Amino acid sequence: MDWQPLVLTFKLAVVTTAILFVVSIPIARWLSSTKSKIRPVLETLVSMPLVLPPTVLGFYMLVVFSPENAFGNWLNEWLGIKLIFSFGGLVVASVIYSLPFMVQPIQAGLSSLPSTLKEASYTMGKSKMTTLLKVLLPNIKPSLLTGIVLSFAHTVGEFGVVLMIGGNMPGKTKVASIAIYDEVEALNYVAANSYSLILFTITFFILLLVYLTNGGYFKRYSQ
Amino acid sequence: MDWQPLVLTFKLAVVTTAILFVVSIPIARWLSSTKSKIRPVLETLVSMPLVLPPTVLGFYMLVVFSPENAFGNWLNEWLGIKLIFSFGGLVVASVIYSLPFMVQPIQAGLSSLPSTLKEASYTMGKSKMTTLLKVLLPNIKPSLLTGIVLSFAHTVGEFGVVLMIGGNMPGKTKVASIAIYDEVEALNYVAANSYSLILFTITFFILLLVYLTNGGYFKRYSQ
Amino acid sequence: MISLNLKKTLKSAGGKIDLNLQLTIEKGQFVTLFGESGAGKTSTLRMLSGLLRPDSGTIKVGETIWFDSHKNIDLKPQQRKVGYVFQDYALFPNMSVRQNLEYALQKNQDRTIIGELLEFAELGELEQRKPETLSGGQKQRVALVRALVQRPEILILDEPLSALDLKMRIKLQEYLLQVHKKYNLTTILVSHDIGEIVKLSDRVYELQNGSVIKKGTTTDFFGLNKTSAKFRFSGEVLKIQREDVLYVISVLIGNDIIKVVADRTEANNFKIGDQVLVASKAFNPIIQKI
Amino acid sequence: MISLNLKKTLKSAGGKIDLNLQLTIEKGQFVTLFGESGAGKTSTLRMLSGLLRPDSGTIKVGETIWFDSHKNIDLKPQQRKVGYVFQDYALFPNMSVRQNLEYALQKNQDRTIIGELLEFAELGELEQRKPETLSGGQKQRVALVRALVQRPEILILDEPLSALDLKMRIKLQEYLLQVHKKYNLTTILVSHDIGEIVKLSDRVYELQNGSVIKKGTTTDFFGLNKTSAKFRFSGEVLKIQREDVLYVISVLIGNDIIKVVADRTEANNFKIGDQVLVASKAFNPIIQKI
Amino acid sequence: QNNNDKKIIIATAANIESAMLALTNAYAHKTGVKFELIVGSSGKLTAQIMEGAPYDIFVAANMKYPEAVYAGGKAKNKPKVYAKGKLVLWSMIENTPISIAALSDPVIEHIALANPKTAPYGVAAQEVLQHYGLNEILGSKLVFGESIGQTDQFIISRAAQIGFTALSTVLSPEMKGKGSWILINPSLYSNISQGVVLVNRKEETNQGSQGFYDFLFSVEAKEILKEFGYLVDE
Ligand SMILES: Nc1ncnc2c1ncn2[C@@H]1O[C@H](COP(=O)(O)OP(=O)(O)OP(=O)(O)O)[C@@H](O)[C@H]1O
Ligand SMILES: Nc1ncnc2c1ncn2[C@@H]1O[C@H](COP(=O)(O)OP(=O)(O)OP(=O)(O)O)[C@@H](O)[C@H]1O
Ligand SMILES: [Mg+2]
Ligand SMILES: [Mg+2]
Repeated sequence: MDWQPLVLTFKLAVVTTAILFVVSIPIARWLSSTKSKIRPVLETLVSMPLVLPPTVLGFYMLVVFSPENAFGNWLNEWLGIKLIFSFGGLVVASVIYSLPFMVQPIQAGLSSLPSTLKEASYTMGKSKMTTLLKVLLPNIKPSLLTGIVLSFAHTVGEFGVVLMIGGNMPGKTKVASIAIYDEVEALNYVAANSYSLILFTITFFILLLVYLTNGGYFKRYSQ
Repeated sequence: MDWQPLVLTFKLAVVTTAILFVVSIPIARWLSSTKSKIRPVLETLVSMPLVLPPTVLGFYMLVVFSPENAFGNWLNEWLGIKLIFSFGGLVVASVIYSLPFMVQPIQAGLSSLPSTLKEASYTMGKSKMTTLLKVLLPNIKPSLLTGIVLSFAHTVGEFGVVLMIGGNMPGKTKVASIAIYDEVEALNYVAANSYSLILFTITFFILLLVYLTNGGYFKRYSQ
Repeated sequence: MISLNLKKTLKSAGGKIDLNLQLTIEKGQFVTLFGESGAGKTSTLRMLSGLLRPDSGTIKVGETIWFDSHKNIDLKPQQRKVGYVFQDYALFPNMSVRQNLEYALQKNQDRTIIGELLEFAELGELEQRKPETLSGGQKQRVALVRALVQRPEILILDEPLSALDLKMRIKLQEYLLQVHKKYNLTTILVSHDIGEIVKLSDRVYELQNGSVIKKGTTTDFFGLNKTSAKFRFSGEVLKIQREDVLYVISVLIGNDIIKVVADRTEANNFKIGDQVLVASKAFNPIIQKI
Repeated sequence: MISLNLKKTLKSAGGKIDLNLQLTIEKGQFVTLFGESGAGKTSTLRMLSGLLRPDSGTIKVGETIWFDSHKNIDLKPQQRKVGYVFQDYALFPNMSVRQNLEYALQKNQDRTIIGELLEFAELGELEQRKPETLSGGQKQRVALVRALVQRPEILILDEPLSALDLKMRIKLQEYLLQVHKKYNLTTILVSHDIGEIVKLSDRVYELQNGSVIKKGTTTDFFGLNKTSAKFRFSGEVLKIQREDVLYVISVLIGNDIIKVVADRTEANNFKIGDQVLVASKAFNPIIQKI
Repeated sequence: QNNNDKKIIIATAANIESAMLALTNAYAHKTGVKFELIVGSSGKLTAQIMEGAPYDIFVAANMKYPEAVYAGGKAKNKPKVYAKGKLVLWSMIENTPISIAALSDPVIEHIALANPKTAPYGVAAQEVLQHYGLNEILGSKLVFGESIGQTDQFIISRAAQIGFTALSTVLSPEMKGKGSWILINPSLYSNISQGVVLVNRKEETNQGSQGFYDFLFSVEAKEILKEFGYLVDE
């Protein structure tokens, strides 16, 4: 049993979820409060990465990010960022692909808060940022949790985009989902089963921990 | 250009989303209000279909639903249901796979409603069902929308599970995502691009319509 | 007749109150629960209406047992059919004012009551509005009449009038009395406003720390009978002013301020905010409409 | 000095109100906005505090322009630093009572005010509780003291005491007066309770349909000066009872009921619920503490 | 439904799809038999056949998969080789030196090949690298496609400057004349034998499938396969 793909998977899932969390909050905040007319268009665009088959999306990303093409070249030359066949690329691809899973629940959560909470904080001289961090977000915990769980689980299971842009390089971009897929393709069902079982079990306990923490399970018993 | 895969895709997405909507509401309702100790476990389980790579999940479903095995055989012999290589199978697989996208936002939405709404309805003699349909659900529209959009888009784009359990049969289980994948595999990039573009455009307008309706765009101008 | 015999530990992070309550309310009475904030008034109402499960005890309404911890009887809120006006209004945000009222209609119930209630509470113009666009007082009116739609046998009012202006308050008080009589309701009110209580209710129960500490008919409860013989008002000292050798004490009674002349030693007895009695032995009042 | 000159169309599905308001409030005053439900009181406060943008007009506080539609000046709510007590409390559900108060602290502000305020409002025992476990009145107390934490120059109170019981209400009224003076606050109150208004405020502005229809010092506004010469109470007819040839009319004044004797023709003039004046030419009251 | 039953359903590996289209068209022209192509990766198709997929013929991209089908009792006959693949080294980027030696050039950042675990062309490419002792040296440059199709995409998108793929790819109508390629000496790798089996379906097998199966080994079919870049036994 090769543990590297599993380690890589959880590294990817954690990094992706963390970045998504940070990126999605301002987007969701804006979408939930703007009265701009282009809001429905942007809301729709956020969901669009889901619509294409992952490998196809991956292929388009490959084309865009390839250093042989204008944008990829610019990234490479000017910023020294190489997004294809690298862990960084996996992260970027996963972030784009899972964006709707984080943005949408947070946006729905923020929309449902009474506006007086925000207003009360403003009249206390608190900035939008402080209000967001200390008042709004802590009161939409179920929605944040939904976003985190969906993004995390989706990143763990994704392999189409990741395979395409990562190139299945052992130790670098070969995550567990690809390893399992390989074994199934190679008809090594026993190996596939044990990978799946381990992936499943670890993720199950991570998510269970998240839910238990959220349900106040640990708090309740620590008092 | 073969339109059948596109027709099939939207048929699948609509049927799947509709079934998911109906199935997820009671689950979400239960999860949002129960004080049962196994709640975190069930919450976790709901997210688990995401964790396995789609083709692998599809593979397990294939094995379970196959008439060669006990459960599939029982379904086939006793209920006359054949879930592999059939449209019905695609629907079942998509429903299982997209379950978390529907359940989680609805659950988060229901958790955030003040409990007096429910209580007020009960004291008016209204059943739990009536209360759910007329009071609770209409007040979590952003969350329902999130669920619907994520499920719909995810079903449109999914191909791993669907390819495995459906077997890419033209007019029966060959949905657009598979057709695009095929074209890409066959190096017919022009065909793949036009499929993608059409899929993308149609889905974009469907989702935009959903968002505009939700934002009250049409109401505002009909008065 | 409603008999409550309730035990419930109200738990919370900061401490707990053992609610332990025996109450009997005659059918058709208008009673008030009175008492400090946090005394358990709302909790009692929630237990009566089936929204909060007592730890033990019984609730009997007429011949029907609504709750009995020993016999394992616990009617659902739906079966108890009480009209409940919540402290936070609990209006349905997705429905217009009219729809909120219509939702409360029972099967086959005559719809004319909706129009009647809308008109009475002067909500006619607002009937198409959504709750979020209403002012605080408007919301409270909607919540109140919504609870009346189903013509409940028991009407529960948790501070229903506190956010209303005087005019509307008086109007709704009158209406409450009217419907209370007309529909033969048993009405249970939570209120802090003594004027309101005196005007509306037959009996008062005072709660403290989850127990009834005082009860009686409204007049007895507030000692109002005594006022029949001679004139006596209770009020509050607003201002103590020196004028030459005398002092003028301004006392707020109801909405009016009266000035009482006092000498130095008397005046030293009082300070601003004191609750006082103002009485007069010779009092031949003239009454006049405004 | 606060000068408001505001125009705003309050839109809603059912109709619209054109709010058109000129108001001047002296620094250090305690003023009350009074008026019917839906008159625009809350909307005015929201515009002053920067939560609602007027369509046009100006807001000037001291020498600073807070809002001027022509000069395109519009200070953010954060820059206006008003203490605002919301009608729906707006307590932060994720924070305990103490944390709610602490959140309102300004940078480098002395923390001792928290303990002081908690103690004063008798919230000491509840300081670790989350808002959802508090009773209605407890919530309102927290909301009130939270607005005082930042020691604002302007304190805005949108029906802050309506859900409180009498004891707590009197206590907080006193405290409001104290802090108003101590911190040299300009306080703007919305209240329907005339006793409360008289006790607390210097000036009253009555709003109707978005305009000020009456204003004046509190005593002038309620015509209280007249009571200094002779005794006069306003009250409400509760009961008209026939006793032999005479009639006894029970009138509720404040929390007290007095009985007035009337003959038949007089009695026929009144019906239950009438607002009446009760006056006496000869009135030598005795005042006595309770 | 009825109409479908008359069709011969061929499960075919993705990389041989275009050749299969030509073959079925030729046969259909001759006999009037109708076909339906189910395209997928060999591994998936194998899994599906094992679970009773309604395919009549399985045309795989190697021998391993049809053998698995046979071993699982789902084939009517032993798998038979209908064609052999040829390996090429291909680049879409102008001025890229195309030779085994140039692979070590630092200009080349990524070399695409199919996953040896699942695709026979991957095994072949690895053998070639091994032969030149480059496997270790180039280790960090290698990117793996799940199939030969995906390997092609790495090359076509220019994400990988160069890569090993099938001759049939570079000769396909879509890619003919694009980029430049060299043929790899077939003696450097073991045969890329592609096998076919008649599937043993629960339901009655389509009568025409045996006919097409036989046709695959006819001279006419071999000509077509050759055209598409496959090696056939003459
Ligand atoms: N959901 C709850 N969980 C735990 N404790 C609660 C809950 N609701 C109320 N309490 C506590 O129960 C006690 C009684 O509350 P209750 O709401 O019945 O008071 P009340 O008499 O209605 O007060 P008020 O006049 O302020 O509304 C309070 O100490 C309160 O903190
Ligand atoms: N968000 C809003 N959108 C549209 N109209 C509103 C909104 N908020 C309030 N209104 C309307 O503006 C008018 C004034 O409301 P406002 O809340 O200022 O009244 P108020 O004087 O505070 O009444 P109350 O004493 O009942 O609280 C009302 O007719 C109300 O329906
Ligand atoms: Mg209460
Ligand atoms: Mg208001």
